[in-house]
Amino acid sequence: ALTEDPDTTLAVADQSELVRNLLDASGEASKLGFKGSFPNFAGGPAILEAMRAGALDIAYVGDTPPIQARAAGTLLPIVGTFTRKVAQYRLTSRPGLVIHKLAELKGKKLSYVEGSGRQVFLIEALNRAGVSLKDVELVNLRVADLPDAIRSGAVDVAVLTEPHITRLVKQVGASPVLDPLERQILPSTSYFYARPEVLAEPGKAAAIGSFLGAFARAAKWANANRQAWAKYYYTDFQRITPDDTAAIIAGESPLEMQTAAEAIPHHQKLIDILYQAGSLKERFDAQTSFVDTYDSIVSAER
Amino acid sequence: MTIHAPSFGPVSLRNLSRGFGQKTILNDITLDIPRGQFVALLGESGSGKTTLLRALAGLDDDAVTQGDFRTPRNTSVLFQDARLLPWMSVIDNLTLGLRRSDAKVAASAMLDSVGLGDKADVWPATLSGGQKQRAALARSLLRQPELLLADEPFGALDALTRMRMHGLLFRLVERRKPTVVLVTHDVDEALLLSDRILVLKDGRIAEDHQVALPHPRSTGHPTFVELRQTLLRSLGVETNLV
Amino acid sequence: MTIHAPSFGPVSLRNLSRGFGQKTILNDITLDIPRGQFVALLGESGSGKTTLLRALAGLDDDAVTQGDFRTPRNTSVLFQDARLLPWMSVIDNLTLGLRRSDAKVAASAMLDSVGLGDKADVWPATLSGGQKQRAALARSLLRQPELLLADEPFGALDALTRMRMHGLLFRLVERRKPTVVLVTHDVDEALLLSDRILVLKDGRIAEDHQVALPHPRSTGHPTFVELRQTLLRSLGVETNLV
Amino acid sequence: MGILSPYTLTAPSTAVVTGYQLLADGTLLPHLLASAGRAYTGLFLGVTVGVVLALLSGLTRSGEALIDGVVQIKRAVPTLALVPLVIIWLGIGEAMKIFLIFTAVLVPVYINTHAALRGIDIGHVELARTLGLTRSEFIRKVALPGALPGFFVSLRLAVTLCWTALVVLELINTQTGIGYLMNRARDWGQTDVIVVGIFIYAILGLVSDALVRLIEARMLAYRRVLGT
Amino acid sequence: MGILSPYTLTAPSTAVVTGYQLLADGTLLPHLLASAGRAYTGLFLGVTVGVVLALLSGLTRSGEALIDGVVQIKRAVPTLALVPLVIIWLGIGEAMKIFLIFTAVLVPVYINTHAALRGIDIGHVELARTLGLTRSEFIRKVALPGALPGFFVSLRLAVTLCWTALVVLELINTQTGIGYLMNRARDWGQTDVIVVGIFIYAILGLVSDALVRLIEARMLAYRRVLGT
Ligand SMILES: Nc1ncnc2c1ncn2[C@@H]1O[C@H](COP(=O)(O)OP(=O)(O)OP(=O)(O)O)[C@@H](O)[C@H]1O
Ligand SMILES: Nc1ncnc2c1ncn2[C@@H]1O[C@H](COP(=O)(O)OP(=O)(O)OP(=O)(O)O)[C@@H](O)[C@H]1O
Ligand SMILES: [Mg+2]
Ligand SMILES: [Mg+2]
Repeated sequence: ALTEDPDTTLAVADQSELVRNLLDASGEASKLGFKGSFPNFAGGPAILEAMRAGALDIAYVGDTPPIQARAAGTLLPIVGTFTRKVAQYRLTSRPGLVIHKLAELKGKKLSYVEGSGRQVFLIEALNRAGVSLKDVELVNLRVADLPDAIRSGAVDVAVLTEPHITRLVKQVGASPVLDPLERQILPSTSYFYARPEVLAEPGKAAAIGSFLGAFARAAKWANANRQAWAKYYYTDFQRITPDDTAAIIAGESPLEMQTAAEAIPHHQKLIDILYQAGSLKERFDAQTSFVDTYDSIVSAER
Repeated sequence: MTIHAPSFGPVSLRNLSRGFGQKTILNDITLDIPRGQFVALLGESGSGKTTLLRALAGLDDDAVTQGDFRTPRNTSVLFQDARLLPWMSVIDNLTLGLRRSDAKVAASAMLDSVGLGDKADVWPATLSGGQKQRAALARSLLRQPELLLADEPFGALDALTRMRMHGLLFRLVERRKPTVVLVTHDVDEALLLSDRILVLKDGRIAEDHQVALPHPRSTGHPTFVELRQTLLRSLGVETNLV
Repeated sequence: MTIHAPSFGPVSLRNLSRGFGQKTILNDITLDIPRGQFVALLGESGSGKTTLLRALAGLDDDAVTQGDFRTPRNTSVLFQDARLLPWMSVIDNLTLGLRRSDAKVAASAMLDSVGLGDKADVWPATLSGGQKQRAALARSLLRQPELLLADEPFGALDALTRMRMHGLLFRLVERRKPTVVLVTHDVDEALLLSDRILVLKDGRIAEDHQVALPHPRSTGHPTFVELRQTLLRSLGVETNLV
Repeated sequence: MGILSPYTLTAPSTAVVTGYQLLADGTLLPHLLASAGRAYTGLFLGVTVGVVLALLSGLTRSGEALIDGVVQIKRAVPTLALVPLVIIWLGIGEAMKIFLIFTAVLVPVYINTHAALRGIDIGHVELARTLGLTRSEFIRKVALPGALPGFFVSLRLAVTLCWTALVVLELINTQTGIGYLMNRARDWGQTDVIVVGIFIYAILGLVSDALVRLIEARMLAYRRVLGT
Repeated sequence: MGILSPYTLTAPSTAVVTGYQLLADGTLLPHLLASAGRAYTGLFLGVTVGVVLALLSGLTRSGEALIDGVVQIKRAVPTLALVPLVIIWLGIGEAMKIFLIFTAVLVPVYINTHAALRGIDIGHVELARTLGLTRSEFIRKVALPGALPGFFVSLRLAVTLCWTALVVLELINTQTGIGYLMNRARDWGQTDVIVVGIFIYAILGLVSDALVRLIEARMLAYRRVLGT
């Protein structure tokens, strides 16, 4: 139904240049039926600002930015969802502190990155442990400062990602939380959301479909060629040592594309967690955050 | 205060008063200086000579001023301090704002005349006190003004250099006939150069003498000696001591 | 160059040469000034009077200098420009660095002596040219120095004020007997005040006259008139004209 | 700001309402006070140490050799790159924030005051020498007053710098401060709060600058310059 | 840096090796050039416009009324709060980054040059008036040379500011630049690259500052001040 125009431009906000590299590495980049650009950003807020300014068409974001945008009165419909079953986040404790049970988080100093996926992850961990937010000490920090906060013992537990976890474990004797439950707290979900005006433009709407298809194929390729992808992106592009790359790959579960229907329950859960934590003033219906226009493409290509 | 539009012609002051804060320095001065007259202004240190000169130059807008005055358009001011711009060579200081096609050549010649021919390209900060004063004199004379307001332009010069500068100024005055108001603390200098001598005292023109002597003048001339005595006495100096 | 440690006692220069860049200003000067002598230094504008004085004051370290000299420890310098610090009231300028318990009182009295009793608390920028010079004179005299180096301290003063300042300086000299080196461009001033007159020319002490006249001096005294003629001639002035 | 859609930046009128609400319900003041405490402690330290370093470096050769290069490097390296270091040294508490504001403020104070000291008229220095001033008298009576105009310029830069530097730092371990408020508003796209923040900064900036210029005008009353 | 564990910040020796590798394999230079392009375009614009605004505001009453308040507000508001606005106006491309550097540089240039113009000796202004200088002659021959010492101080602040301001901006839509490199290194904990970045900033800072001071020393050779 949607017709592609090779002159259509599509600006896709990227983070850590993941999208661009994935398309390049899988060979999908050269086959795109439109003129794509992949401006790179650090974090959701700047992307939202650029979205509102009309400088972007769609954006690759983490799990909370679509909710934050909606809370700010800007509904940016989610056009694509991809997820990893096992979270990339890990609760990691400072040197000299080992946590065996999630319940031991009670009374500890926990890093808290407000408005980020790490916040949601932490709240859900406390929920699972039956510990109230009031029973812990929350320390607001920037993502970039988390490893140093653990290293210097400024906080007891932080929500970290690889390669920092492995590195801190090796270097200073930090430790991931050992409770097996910790690996089941939440999956890692990311979204593509779009400016509503873009969805109303036939050319761009078609380009988005084409892009999501390409991305699904690229994800499939990466899942099937984990070593090649790891070398391409982590080792060669991000210049991470082979050891660290191995650590990242080891804890990573495959990338799965989801249709709107599949993604809505988890999204609702995220909304509920944020609402429970007091970060949201009203409890949204996740359903209305999604469009299912591209579900057929996702189903076909994944 | 009203400043009439600058005009070609004479200098005239009508009931000019000027003071700083509460203190009155110039008190209701009325004065006419015909075109081409060479006036010397004498007075004790702090009597207001510079204040009067600066008023005529249109400076010190912030001072409390009453009355009005009229001066020719093309006026040149020689400040009591030499006031050379430190970031320009001496010759560039001379040609600054000079609207003549031969500015550079004329400035060079003028520097030679004041004995600074070899100082054209140095910074003003390296000049001696008297050299700075001569550079400022050269700058003023170069302008060929209709009215020259000069505030103690020879104060830092030795006798010989001062005589040379007198001569230079005098030749230019002869040639171009500008109106000149020369502030000086030297009675002899006033007598040697001027057509008329004013003494400023208590904010007023206390004395006003015509100097009807031919040039070149000799300090020995009886009129000279007599006027000198009168002036020194009116300036408070016991003449038999000096 | 060697500067001997400052000493109590006379001023002595041994083969002192000084120049800026390539140009020599002082050329191999050897000179002794006994303690308590009042020396006047004459010379054409740009002849190096200030340069010599500043050398004795230990200034201009960057100048090319040879030879050595010795000056008393407690030296006071009166610069050719008044050099008052603009951010201090006149009286604070006077007491700056003054190590006397009665600094403020003494400064007030000295200000009265130079006729600036009413200017103690004003900013230096509001003083007239002559008033600035007197404030600087007051500052120097307050120090009661062993050696007073004064660079044309009366250049901006009218005859009356100048006479008063001469009197003030002279009284202090009588009382405390400091060594004085006074740069001046006024031959009469030199003759009225000094024990000895030096003429600087071409970088050397060209003339050295003792002035053996009793005080107070009269300009009419034959020795005065004669020495005046000699000095003016050696300074290049045709004496019959002045 | 008329050309902006309300999504991007709230209209000033809306912001005034939001600002009033924040004030009325007692939300704003504690944040403002928390920031002010940090900003002005850092300002005070930065100005004091900046002047002392400028004196050491401007008036002594060994001081210049020791200090100047370090300050040049400090100011060339972005704060972002310094944060991890300072976290290790001082932890993530108030000390770290105040330290970073202090070093940020120090830079213009040092540079301007140092340049002003270096630019003191040699005539005044000669005078001080011939008057036999002690080192301390020279500093108090000649060097500092002479450098005051340059110092005041840096103070004008510093009084706003201490606030703007705070924004980034109030991301770290704090739930108070205008910077925290602004950052959270940014996360949640609350443009009205952002505009309130901009207003606060603007008012603070204008008031502090006016205040410094007032003091400056009094202390430099002796000057006969174009601006008087 | 001895007291730091090598994990927080790599030892300088390791960083030198990393730096050499980055240079040798051609990674570093394009980033450096990209940043330099942005930094120096912004610097150029900021210095030019800053001086022009300082002239307008310092020498005319209406200029002061129009310009001064705006600059005071601009500098009081943190860049963070300006970014969304500027994105609306200029998009997320190079123009936005250069614009923000330009405005960052403008602040010290304006403040210092304006203060220097205001501090010009009234005696020189009187001279200009009595010599009948035109407005343009006055600016070129009196005002600008008189304000030059103050301008050079601001230039010293500006030459490093244009680089440090870039770090934050190279977070937005860029795949080139030292700031981008530093930020990416932080994300992935590559402390050696961070130290290389710090080295680069430090060297750039020292070299630019030395360069400005060299030019300053030449252009202000006429001055007889303490620092000569
Ligand atoms: N800006 C000012 N503010 C206050 N008082 C001032 C100002 N300028 C000058 N005066 C005062 O006005 C009086 C007259 O000063 P003026 O400079 O006219 O004297 P003068 O006759 O030129 O003296 P001199 O021969 O010493 O140069 C002095 O008492 C001086 O202190
Ligand atoms: N810093 C300097 N650099 C270069 N030349 C200088 C410097 N200072 C003085 N001179 C030159 O040295 C010569 C002597 O200067 P000095 O000031 O000693 O003269 P002076 O005898 O005091 O003259 P005046 O009576 O005019 O004050 C002059 O030609 C002057 O230009
Ligand atoms: Mg005067
Ligand atoms: Mg001299």
